[in-house]
Amino acid sequence: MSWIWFHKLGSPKWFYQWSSKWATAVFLIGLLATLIGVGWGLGFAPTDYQQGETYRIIYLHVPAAVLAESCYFSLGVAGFVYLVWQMKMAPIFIKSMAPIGAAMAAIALLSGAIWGKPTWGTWWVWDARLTSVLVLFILYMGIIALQNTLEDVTLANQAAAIVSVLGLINLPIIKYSVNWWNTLHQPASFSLTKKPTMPMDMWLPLLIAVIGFYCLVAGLAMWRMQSEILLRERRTQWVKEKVMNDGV
Amino acid sequence: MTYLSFFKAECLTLFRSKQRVVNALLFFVLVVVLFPLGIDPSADFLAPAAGGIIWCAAALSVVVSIESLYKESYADGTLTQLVVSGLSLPWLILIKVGVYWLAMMLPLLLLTPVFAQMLFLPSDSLLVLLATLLIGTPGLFLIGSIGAALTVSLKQGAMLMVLLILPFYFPIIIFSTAAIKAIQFGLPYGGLLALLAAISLLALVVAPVMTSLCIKASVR
Amino acid sequence: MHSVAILTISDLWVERGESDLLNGLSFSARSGDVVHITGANGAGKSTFFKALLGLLPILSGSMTFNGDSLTQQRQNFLNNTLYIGHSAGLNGALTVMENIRWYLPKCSEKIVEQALSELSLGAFAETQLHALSAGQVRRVALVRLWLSEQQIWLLDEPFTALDQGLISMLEAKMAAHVASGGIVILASHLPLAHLSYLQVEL
Amino acid sequence: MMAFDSVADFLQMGTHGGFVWSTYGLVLLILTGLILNTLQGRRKVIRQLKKRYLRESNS
Repeated sequence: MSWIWFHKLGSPKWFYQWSSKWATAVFLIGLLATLIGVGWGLGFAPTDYQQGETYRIIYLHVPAAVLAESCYFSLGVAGFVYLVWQMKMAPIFIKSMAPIGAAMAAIALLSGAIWGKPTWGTWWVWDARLTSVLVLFILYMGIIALQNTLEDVTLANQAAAIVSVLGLINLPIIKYSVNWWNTLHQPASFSLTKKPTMPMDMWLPLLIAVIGFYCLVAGLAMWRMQSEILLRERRTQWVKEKVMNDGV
Repeated sequence: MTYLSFFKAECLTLFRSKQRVVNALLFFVLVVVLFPLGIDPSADFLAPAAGGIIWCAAALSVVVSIESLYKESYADGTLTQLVVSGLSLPWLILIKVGVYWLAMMLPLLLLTPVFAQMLFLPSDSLLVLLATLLIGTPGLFLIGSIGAALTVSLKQGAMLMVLLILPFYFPIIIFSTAAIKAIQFGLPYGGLLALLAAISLLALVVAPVMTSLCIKASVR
Repeated sequence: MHSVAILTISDLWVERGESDLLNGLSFSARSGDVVHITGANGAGKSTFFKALLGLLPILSGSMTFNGDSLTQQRQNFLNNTLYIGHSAGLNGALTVMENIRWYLPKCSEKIVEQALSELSLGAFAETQLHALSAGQVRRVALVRLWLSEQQIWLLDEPFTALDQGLISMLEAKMAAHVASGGIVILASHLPLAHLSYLQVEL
Repeated sequence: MMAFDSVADFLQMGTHGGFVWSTYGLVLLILTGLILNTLQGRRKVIRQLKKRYLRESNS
């Protein structure tokens, strides 16, 4: 197996050039897919026989929740890569991804709360899913705060990588413990998974929306990483030429 | 420098600055007192909540006091000397955290029965509470040590450190209070203690290494 | 017999914040050498020590210890090295004696007391360090240096807060150390008066 | 083939239109904020670097 891609990925210059070709396209595809998925879900998917129209919040809630967790997983992997191989791109990735993940967690929390009011009669329940997304949101905010506070770049890299890896180790423990705690306190009456399986024309738009969110996030992440690369590699000739000549 | 001489020096240093430990214990006492004052002093509320109250107070006093674990050694340059001593940094960290754990947990374990009484904790739960403290708090200290190292170079790092570290305490607090609840309902709690032990063991393996990485990046 | 280079630095560059430092620093030190690193403020004197100790990653260049790569020999190198930086590296809560005995548990109290009185610190053996003045703390660090068994001394601005008499004393100790096969690498903006040394300009 | 009979029905979303639409509004707000923040961050970095390079070449 060839490891060239791995080394290439570690080079900020290569990544910049590669992502320049793809970022906009990926973002636009994401935007399109999100609009299709969400629009379909909002206007064309059938009414849920239990929750009526309110369930249509799912087309935002689920993609955001999925992305909030995927982003955190990717942060953990990047942290590990940095600690083991000191790859330059890893902290750039972490720094760019953390705010996106935080936004996704925030969307999941807010949409969950608004969904909760008409269906459960309350804005918030200490449901296992909600609680673990809340913890996730706090973890994201911690990483962002750490990056903003530590002024030494190398130290900030190291610290963010360590917290990401710890989070990766800890996330399953947190999820498990919260699940466990939740079943002790109250029966899980509001579980999404207990609902009868969704009909095809309900979950297909959901699938498209999830894919759309993934692409949207990927595009945004590439743009943010590009800015971070320019900033960090400002002393190299290629960045100087890029900035001065084509204004990027 | 040898591991033994470092251990001795750590014990001496902590003994000289015992006020730090006393402050942390007073903080623990105050947080415990807040609950009857702020919520409800009746036994109906306190008895089932006692385990949780004591655990929250313990976790808070650990996270707040461990923040300064490396601050002084960072300021006076001894932390750098530890890094360049040629001894294994993770082991030195383990010694440091271990000494601090002993110094703080021994009095805390002695205080706990008193507070358990004041919070009307049933006496059969007390032993489980003590067991969870004994098994679970090493995890708190070890994870806290990582946070302390992350923010060692910051003057105003306390809040950041609490924000970073407290979420990692959630599982420990959940399993501990669950074990205390379990005995109150007459359910088996051995599995929960095992889970706590597993978390502490995991922290024992991971935390010294992570802490040493942070310290090495901080002392440059 | 002193011909084998113990520590070799060649073409060393280290990145520190906004600038690349050390300008491809190169030298080699054999046992019996005093290497005196000079340079303006911010030229990277402290940075060099930190790179040598493995606290900073190097950008390019190589460092060897006893013929092997220093990065692979790090533990071995650190065991043979004593580093005294800008801060004395002493614990304020401990007494002078406890501080020395922490670093040098094998040293008997008698020898420590002798060294202390040599630096007119004899009366302070049982005083906690935070009660001493900056100059006195500096002298305690010197006591540690003199009693140590490490072959390589790395001294970052060792003359700070020392008076003329102590400076000559320190120079004499360095001379004695290299005469018995040691190596001293020091960074200072002061010239050395009583020693022959290898000067490296940053 | 829309799931609603009229635009009014669509806006009403059964009985809880306010909840559904406020969610969509909030999410739109957050996502737009994120996108704007990303693009603005990029412009800021480029402006900052340009200034810096110009200063360097002048001195």
